[in-house]
Amino acid sequence: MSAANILFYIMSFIALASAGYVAVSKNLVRSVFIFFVTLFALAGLYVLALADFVAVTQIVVYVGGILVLILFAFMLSGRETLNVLQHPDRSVWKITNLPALLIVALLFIVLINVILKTDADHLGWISDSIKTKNYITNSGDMTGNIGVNLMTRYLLPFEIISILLMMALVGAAHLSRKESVE
Amino acid sequence: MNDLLPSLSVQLSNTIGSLPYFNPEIYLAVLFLLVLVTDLIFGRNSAWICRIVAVGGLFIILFKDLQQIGLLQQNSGSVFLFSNMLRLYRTAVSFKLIIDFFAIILIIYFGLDKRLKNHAKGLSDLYTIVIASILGLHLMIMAVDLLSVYLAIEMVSLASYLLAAYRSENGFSAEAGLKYVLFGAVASAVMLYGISLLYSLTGSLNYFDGNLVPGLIAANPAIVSVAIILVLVGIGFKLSFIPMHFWVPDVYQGAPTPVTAYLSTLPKIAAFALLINFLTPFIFNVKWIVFDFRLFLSVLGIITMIAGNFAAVWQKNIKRILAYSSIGHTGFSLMAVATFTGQGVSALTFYLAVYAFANIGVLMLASYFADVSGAEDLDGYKGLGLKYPLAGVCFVIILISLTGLPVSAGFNGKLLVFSSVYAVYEQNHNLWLLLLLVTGALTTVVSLFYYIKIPLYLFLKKQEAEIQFEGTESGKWLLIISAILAVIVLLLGVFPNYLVGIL
Amino acid sequence: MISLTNYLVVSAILFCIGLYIVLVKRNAIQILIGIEMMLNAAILNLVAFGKFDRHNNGGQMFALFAIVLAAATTAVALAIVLNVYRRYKTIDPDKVDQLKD
Amino acid sequence: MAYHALAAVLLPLLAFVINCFIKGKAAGWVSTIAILLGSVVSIIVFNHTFNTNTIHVSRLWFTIGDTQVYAGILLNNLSILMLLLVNLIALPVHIFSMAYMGHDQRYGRYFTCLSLFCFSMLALVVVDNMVLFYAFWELVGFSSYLLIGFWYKKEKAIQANKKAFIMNRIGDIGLLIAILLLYAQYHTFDLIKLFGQGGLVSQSFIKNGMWIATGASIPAVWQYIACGGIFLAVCAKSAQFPLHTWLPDAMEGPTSVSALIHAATMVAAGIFLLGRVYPMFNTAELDALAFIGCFTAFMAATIALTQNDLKRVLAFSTISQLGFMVMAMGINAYASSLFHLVTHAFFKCLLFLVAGVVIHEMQHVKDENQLDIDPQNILYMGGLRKKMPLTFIAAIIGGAALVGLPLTSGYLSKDGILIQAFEWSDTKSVGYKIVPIMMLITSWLTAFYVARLIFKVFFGRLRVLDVKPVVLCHISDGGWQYRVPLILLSLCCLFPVFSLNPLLYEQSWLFKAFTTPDHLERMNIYHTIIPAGLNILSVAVIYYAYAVYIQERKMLPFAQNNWVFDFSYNQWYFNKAYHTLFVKPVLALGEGLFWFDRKVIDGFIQLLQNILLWLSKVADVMDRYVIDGFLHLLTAIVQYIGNFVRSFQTGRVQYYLLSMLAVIVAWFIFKTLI
Repeated sequence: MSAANILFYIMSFIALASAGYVAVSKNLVRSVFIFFVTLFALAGLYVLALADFVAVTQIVVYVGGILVLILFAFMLSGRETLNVLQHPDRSVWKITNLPALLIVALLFIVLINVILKTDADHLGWISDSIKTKNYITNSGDMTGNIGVNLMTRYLLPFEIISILLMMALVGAAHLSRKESVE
Repeated sequence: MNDLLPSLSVQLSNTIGSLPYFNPEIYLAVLFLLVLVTDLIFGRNSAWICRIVAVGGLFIILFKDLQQIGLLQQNSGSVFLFSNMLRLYRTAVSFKLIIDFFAIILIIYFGLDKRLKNHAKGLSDLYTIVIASILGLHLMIMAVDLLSVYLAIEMVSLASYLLAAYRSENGFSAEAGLKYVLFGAVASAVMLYGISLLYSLTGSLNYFDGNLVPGLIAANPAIVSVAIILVLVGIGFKLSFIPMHFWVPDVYQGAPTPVTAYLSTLPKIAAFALLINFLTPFIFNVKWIVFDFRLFLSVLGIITMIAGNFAAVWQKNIKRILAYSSIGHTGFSLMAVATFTGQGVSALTFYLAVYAFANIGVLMLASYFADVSGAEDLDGYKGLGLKYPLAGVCFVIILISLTGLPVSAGFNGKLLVFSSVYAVYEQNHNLWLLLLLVTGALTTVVSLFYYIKIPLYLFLKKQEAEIQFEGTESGKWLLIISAILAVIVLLLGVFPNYLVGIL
Repeated sequence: MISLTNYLVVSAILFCIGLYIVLVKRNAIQILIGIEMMLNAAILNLVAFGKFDRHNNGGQMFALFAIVLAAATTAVALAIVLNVYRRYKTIDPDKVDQLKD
Repeated sequence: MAYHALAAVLLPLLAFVINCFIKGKAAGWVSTIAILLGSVVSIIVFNHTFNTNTIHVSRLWFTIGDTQVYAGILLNNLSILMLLLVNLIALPVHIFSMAYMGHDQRYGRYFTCLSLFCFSMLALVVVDNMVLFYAFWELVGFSSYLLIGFWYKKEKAIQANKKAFIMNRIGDIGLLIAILLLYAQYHTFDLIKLFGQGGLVSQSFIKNGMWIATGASIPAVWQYIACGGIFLAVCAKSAQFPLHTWLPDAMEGPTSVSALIHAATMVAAGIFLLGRVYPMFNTAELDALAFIGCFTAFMAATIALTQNDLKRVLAFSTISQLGFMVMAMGINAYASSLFHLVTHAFFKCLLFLVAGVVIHEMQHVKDENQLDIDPQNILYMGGLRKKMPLTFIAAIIGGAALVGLPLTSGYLSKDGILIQAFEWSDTKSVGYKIVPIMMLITSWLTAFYVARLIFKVFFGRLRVLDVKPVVLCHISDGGWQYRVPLILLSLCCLFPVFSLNPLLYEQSWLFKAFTTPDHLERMNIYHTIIPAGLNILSVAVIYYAYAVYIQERKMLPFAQNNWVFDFSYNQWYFNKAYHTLFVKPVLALGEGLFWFDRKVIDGFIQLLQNILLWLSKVADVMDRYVIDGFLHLLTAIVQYIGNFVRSFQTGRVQYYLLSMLAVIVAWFIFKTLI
């Protein structure tokens, strides 16, 4: 068992355990902060998959952007929500959650079943890419690669997403603007 | 330094070569910026300027779409753009024409609805969002790469969430937005997971000429069908077929009426183009046996038709009726998709265009009645037809078209779909196609039950309490436009060739 | 070398946890967190398999776009949630049910 | 000539459009003048083209796939005749309506709808392809829907028009299926190409379980389905069993509408359709048609015996007569069927207008005296003969024609059908004899209920007096708008319009126009014995009705009016003749025979009456529970599924997501299990 493997197991354990905690936690604010941990652990997993740039983006956008946004949302929606939400009236193991649990469990079984049936490491295209050396190595500098790709092959999505973000900005700003413009 | 450098020049020339085929979208992007800047410069009073800019720009884009027809004819009818991100072909141009045309009508309509007009924060942001969403719709129509598909769907979805929640001072609008965004975000997450599985199995995102289809054929069928269904969840969310339809009635009811008109037509039409694009490589690969799309679509179509139409019978709110009926129409359109023939696709475009005409018209009239009398439920419609005969007659004509009775465009649409399905059935005697035909005919009859209810209330029931009626300037325009739509629906019923010729 | 099946399994578990959060939490913001988890599960898959796609780099690029899109969706969703809070004084989606049959 | 026909069709449309924009009394004139002009034009068309060649003008309409659909006008004997008929029936009805609807608030709308109906019916008659045919078929249904529900404040009217519409929709599906199947098989919608002489349909045949046409063969079952679809369409439009129940209910509309639509034109559309697609049917299918028609005719006649609503009696008689026509189609008496269609249109329209006048006057009486009676109930009527002599004469002529008494048009057409029915059954096995025999019985039943109706309404005394002894009674025939249509239609019910020979149906021009000459020989004894036997017995039945309804009244002390006495005198005279002819030679039996006559024959007749009563009750139960029950079942299914779908719409988004995932997971599990 290599160091990478051990790291992988540790990271995945942290990620899954913290995610599980988010799922069962009754305390809202705590669960948001635990979600930080999940995201960091996932970033670690991305690094293990040799996607440094994605990992960095994950931390910058998710942890720096999304979670902060979520916290802001809490603040903006006023203290009383927080108070209300601090004491959720439903426990996770309540009977009303049973259907959801059942469905998710069934889905999980299906997914695991099909995943295990698939020999992911020996798929045709993976063998091909190993043969043609079309895989990312530990030493390779992928950031430059990503930069070139963004400007060539993925130019269209890159440009489109800028418009998309602009639109989302306009819309979100409109929605959260105070009404008393008069 | 980089192993991509050798291919750089090829990539760049590919990108530059794609630009001429990307004219309408470039103009759209420019238009988006123009509207945005207008909004910023003119501030609070910019709504009508934005509207003029948007409509004018869309006319130019419509013209650019038409130019693409000629451009395509020089290039064997199908071009791949931007490293196979997009595929431009004749049907895509037809879809774009439909989208842009109705977008113009809708943008005019947005400014005429009284409630939307009274929105305190103004409408200029709305136009910005709509223009961006039209760009997304264009991409949806042409996308052949899972990345561009996902991006386009997200773009349209985001715009739709914003539009649904646009009247932020109204509780219903906010609620509709919340339901829409939660449902949509989950659907898109599920779809993304499906895409990630497809990518895992094939290492390719492009389903037209990449390794995707062959890779899937080689992989384990169980996981392939799981992944494909997960992807179809995302597409189904836009199409709103069963069981991805749950958001439809609530959102259609809660959203501002013009937005309902938008949601029920444009994204749906574009999603059909996307679905066709997505299915094509699978259908025409003879080795593809993992997943029977025809069976899948037929079952979905049948269930969707039945559920949508049957549930609509028991509704009281006019927008809910139309919401369920639009689910029913989705089922009917799936029938045309299940043919997998050129005839089926052309029948589909005709049907969708006609549906858009009728649905926008009907919602305009709903807006009109809501404006003049505040009526939103069937009970409120009692006797309104006698008070407003022109609006009532237009309503009836458009409903006839939605039902598919002759002589109306809707009848021709249904006839085209039926005949295209039958043509396929005649060749392969597929039981499911027959069932589709039967269900289509039966649900058409059922649809009559609820469509006929509206004229019944409009003309044949009497209003118990006198209510205050008021006429408005914008109401007049609404009436004029919907009358024009009604006339078009009738004309297309008599001369369907004109529309078929364009599409 | 880490087996790709491991990645798939981890992502499947994460996906299911996210889904569970979405289904049972009585708070729109927590539901959004669940959705983020589902998205991250997908991203994990993309990234893990993107390793073998050096040339096109499809997986990693897709992951980047997905992250950015998730940010945009979250921003819009939060704006809507705030609006709902203003109207209903709650963000429990179960209690926001004026529109129904 | 095609353009003349087109003008005749478009005139009502023009009236419709004009009426949409004008208000007030002018609407009636606009519509009536349009129909008047249309009638003139159609008479011209008729004169020029009837019995000459077929005229067919068409233009390219649109293209579906590779098939080009043409739109055009097809004028052959059938369509020219119908064109004329519809116009000629519509004209008096329009005139009549101007007075009849004169006090209605929505006078203008009435004529608007009426013009729309006339337009769609006329267009239905002349179009040359199945697509247009279907379109106008629907439009006819739609406009009749508007007219039935015209008095929308009456809850019953709303129910009735809904019922009519749904029933008609069932037929429409049948027609649509048939059209699509025909298109699938022959790749054309054109009526001439399909059903013309030597057309595609006549060239196709069924062999070894395959339906073979030029260039295509599909399993024969499709042919049966196509024919079944047409049957269904005919049954719905022409109110044949089992889709007949809408027609009596449709009487909730204004009486003038009933006269036009539910007696003369719209219901004729089904027969017209049969006439158009006639070459499609093979022998077995024609037999089925004959049995359906025969059964309907008989059943409706038995029901008509016990009805007390004036319009309902007529409605059932319409169903019964339509049954005659369908049966005639089934027994290959194509010409007679159409002949009967025409004559029936006139006399039934006449009878309905009579009913309209009577009801109008009864309503008048009711309003004037503030009585709580149903103006349509014949039990309150009686003795109207003197107050409204013209109406009475018209009713007598119409009734005689309906019964088929000699010298009327009904005699010519109906007896022709019966004769041919007997001839037809001779070529078949014994079991088929039931058809002509049933028809014969039906004819007698017809005589009975017509007689009953007329006796109840016009003879005896005004039974309103039972409710309130002193009533103001200002009853008359009404203005010229009432008189002119009645006179016109009465004239059209007499034999000279159709044939110079009052007794031989073969010699009428109308019959000749649809048959080949060799058919005209009087081949066998049927031609003499049936009309004679039929009519003699019909008269006997009428007499019996008279005995039941009038004689009984003699027992009542204050019924000793002159005319009652007169009639009792006649009865006596009749009895005497009866005795002279039959009883005297066996005078030995004397009082015994008289006793026999009283007890056994009357008893037998009583029994017969009871059986018929029972039958009509069964038919009624069938209507109510089986057929309406079927509709209820359909509604229940729609309700169940609809509510099932709706039950998920709880308004809670997470519940939606859960449901969605449940379906998806179920699909996965289903996939993996299989």
